[in-house]
Amino acid sequence: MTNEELKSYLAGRFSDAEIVLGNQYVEMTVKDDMLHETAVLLKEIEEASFDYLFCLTGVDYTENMAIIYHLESTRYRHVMVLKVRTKDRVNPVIDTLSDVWITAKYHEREVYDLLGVQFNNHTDLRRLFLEDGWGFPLRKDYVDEIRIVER
Amino acid sequence: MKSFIEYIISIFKGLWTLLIGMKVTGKYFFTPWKNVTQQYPENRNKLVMFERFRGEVIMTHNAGNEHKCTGCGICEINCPNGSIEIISKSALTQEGKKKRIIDQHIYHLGMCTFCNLCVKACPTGAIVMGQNFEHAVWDRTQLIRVLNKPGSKISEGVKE
Amino acid sequence: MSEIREVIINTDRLRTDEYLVNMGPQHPSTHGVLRMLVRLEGEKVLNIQPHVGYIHSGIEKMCEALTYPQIIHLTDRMDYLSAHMNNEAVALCVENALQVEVPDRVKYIRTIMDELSRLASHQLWWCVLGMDMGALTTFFYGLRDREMILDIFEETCGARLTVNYNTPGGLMFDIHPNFQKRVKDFIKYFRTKLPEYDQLLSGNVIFRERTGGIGHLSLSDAIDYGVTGPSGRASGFSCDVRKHQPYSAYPLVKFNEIIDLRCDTLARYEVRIKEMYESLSILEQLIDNIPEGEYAVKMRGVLKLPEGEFYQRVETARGEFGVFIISDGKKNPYRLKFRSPGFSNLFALNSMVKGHKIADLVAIMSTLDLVIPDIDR
Amino acid sequence: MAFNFYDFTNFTHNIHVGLNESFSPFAATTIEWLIVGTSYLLFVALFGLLLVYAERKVCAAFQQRLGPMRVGPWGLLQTIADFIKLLMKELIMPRKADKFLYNIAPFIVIIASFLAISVIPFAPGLQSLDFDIGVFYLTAVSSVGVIGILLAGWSSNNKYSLIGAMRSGAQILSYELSVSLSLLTMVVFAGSMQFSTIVEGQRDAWFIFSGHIPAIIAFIVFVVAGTAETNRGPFDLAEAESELTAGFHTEYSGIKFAFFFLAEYINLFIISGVATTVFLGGWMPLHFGNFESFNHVMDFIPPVVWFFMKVFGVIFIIMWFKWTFPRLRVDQILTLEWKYLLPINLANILLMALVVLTKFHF
Repeated sequence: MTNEELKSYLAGRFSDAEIVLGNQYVEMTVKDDMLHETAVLLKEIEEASFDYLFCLTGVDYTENMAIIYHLESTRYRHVMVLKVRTKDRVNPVIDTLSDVWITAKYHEREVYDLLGVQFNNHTDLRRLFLEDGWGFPLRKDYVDEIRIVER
Repeated sequence: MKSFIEYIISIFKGLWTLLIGMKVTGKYFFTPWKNVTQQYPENRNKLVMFERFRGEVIMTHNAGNEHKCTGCGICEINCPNGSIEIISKSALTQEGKKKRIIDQHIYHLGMCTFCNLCVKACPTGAIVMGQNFEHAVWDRTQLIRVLNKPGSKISEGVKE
Repeated sequence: MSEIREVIINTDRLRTDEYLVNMGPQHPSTHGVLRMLVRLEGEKVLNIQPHVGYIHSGIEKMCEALTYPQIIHLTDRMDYLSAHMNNEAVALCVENALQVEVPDRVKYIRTIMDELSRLASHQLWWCVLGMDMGALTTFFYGLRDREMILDIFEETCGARLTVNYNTPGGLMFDIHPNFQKRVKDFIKYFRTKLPEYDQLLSGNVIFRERTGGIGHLSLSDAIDYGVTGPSGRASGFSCDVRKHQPYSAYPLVKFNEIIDLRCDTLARYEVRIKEMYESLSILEQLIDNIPEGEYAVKMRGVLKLPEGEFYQRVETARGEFGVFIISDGKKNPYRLKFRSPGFSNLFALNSMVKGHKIADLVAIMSTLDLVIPDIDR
Repeated sequence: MAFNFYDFTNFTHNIHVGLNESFSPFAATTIEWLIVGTSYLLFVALFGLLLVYAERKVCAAFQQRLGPMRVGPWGLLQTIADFIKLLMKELIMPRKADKFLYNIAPFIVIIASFLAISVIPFAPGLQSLDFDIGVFYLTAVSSVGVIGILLAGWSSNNKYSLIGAMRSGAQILSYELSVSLSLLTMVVFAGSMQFSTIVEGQRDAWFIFSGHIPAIIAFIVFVVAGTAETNRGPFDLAEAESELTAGFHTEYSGIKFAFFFLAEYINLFIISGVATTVFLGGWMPLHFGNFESFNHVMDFIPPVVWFFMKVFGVIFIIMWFKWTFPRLRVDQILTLEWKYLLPINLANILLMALVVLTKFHF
């Protein structure tokens, strides 16, 4: 499907999601409690079959956290972006998608490590790169006077 | 019986592939004049680096101990690692006007990643990349270098 | 120790005849500082847990304070064997965001450089694989051939590994006058050396016995784990970004996407060997046809990306590399994410090694072709 | 005292007689022991150093490198420098290692090698032990070394060492069989287990030529199994450095490590020496049937030189293996032994017996 077709298809299928056509890909924003359900559908539905999660990004938008999933269908080769925002910023919690795409398990560990987003039902939520008690360096209010030298 | 024949054939096939592998290494063993390694410190005199090789940042000085650096600080802004520091001073021009000129162009070799961004950004072409790559020193302080030579001044005709 | 205890307590308990071995951080076959907690029963691997982060450098955090040309020079240091492709990813992303069309000459040179570094990377992979398998001589043959490519890089880009050759809008320098001749010499030379690789390792009965049928990664697992690059294609996962979302001069060249359906270590090996032939053919198609023109578009001194999100995928030697820039209109990105191929590939390892021997673990890890800074970032 | 490069029998006999004339028989025997022991020690140390140097240069040539070039002309003193370095290094012992076993292991390995080296005839009259069961003795003592390796792996308190030692145990115990059986094939042919008789039997033609097909098969099997028994080449599972860092000697440093290192090279020499003695005519010169003039020229080369030329030939082939092939996996190494080498060997003995019975040999 082309981006326009995909957009109209998704709009018909997920009525309460917010769907826009971004710079490159169709971007769909869902509520955080709808995330898991939507992800399962996106993977399972025949016409969509987004079976390949190639990028999972966590972003700190000062008022809340966003998780951005880049999905591709290996069958139809269409790409979409799934976005979700957490309710809280200081203690962000969101459902895990590691049972939908296994690779999300490790990307979510990375997001947890660097941004401190808690993932519900994640089987192995430990820090990936940093030590326990380090802080969350990708948060915008992270300060580290010893290691970060401002210019 | 069939499997027995296959067994025998597999032995000979396996041996054959091993012999082919030995042929390759054997070929190189018996042609030792084709060796590819170089003996580095011994071949130092003959060693020519490519002219674009990025070994260190240097400032070119002409015979009259003049350089082209105006001390504008663009290289300092462009450096991703903060390895360049420009210390400028004010001096009087011939017309008696006050003007900022370079005092010290400090270059921290230990922080430099040789990315070429400063050289590319330099508007007057004052700094270039040098080919020297033997940077080992005894003390970390020796890695901090002042690029403009003592007593040097900006050459005439460099556009500010 | 705490982690060992954790494994014993949290996951299923160690049985009497099982034991844990730490492979790494300093281990000859992990190619860097990767640590794997391996659960063994005799020689049999039951389970592995990769532990990464020993050389986490916080590149994504650093990028938030750097301008776009400066970010490019940092990407050299992630997957240092695919430095050109990493550079290109950021450069393309910035160009797309600014809607700059680069001249054809730049596209051609970028593609040539990509393929050269893919060849160099695969050569290093080949010799390191041989060394992991115990055939130490392959190491020197691979490095010998790689040296020619590094010389080409050094002459044109000024560095051998951390090249920093791409800039937003073009290239750092024009190609060196000797470039085309050297590349042609290399193609001619390497065409005679590739059959030797086959004779020395691919055909060897010991090698085939050790790799065939080992480390099975099914197609659905490959997609699920996001295993891309040659490792994914050896599982039948058609994931070549050069084919599916072509960039630079890739739409103009003819090449095959090598796909193997055997899913094992031997398949991953052969896919890479065949990719070297494909890379050579791409180089042959491009090297004589580099169009004349500018080597860079004149860009503004301070690059500011428009507000928005930009994603760029490229195919590096290890798989799909992605750059995701979220810009808020300033000269440095609000958030920058690198999707590195090694990260996804590494975590598929556990599903591949179960039930195999220690020696197989080393071989499988080698054919995944991991570069640790790429994983740790 | 006549000194003759072609036959040391008179030389050694004269020493023996001279010592017995000047001292009591007991003292004379003791002095003889000391002389023989010292000369073996010296030989082993120097030959070990030479082999390490040769291995480096040979491997460098296979890999299109130069090898050691810095210490001395053409790097000749490199191994001596390394040896001095190893002597001066600190001996480190893991905290929970089994002290006694840990310390004794390198000695067991090296003593086993010394025991085995004593039956090899270097030249006429230059052989310290000439049993009538020489081959039997050799196969017996050469398998003692594995005990040292097992002890080293066990006592180091390191899992890598233990895995390496266990691999080595499984490997050497199986390959012992092939080594013995292939030697046995030649014993059937030679009709003797005494090394001097075996060598003497090859005066006209080396066994590998006179025994034709079964002898060649036995030779190949012997070289393969021998490589495996020395833990070398494609069979270096016990110290597979890409899997087990350094295998059973991971925790050894300094001179104890040097012992393992030296033992490996002595074993290499023993395997090549036995292959030379049993298959390639020992110190016998190369003779071709009736080419009298050719045979005469060959006779002119001293037997010691012949012996070492052949030994270096076999060593070179074993090194060639090592620097070409990838390592086998532990189950494949056992498959190779039990499913390939052993059946081949058994069939080969039958074939050899047939050849001997029908006198279908040269």
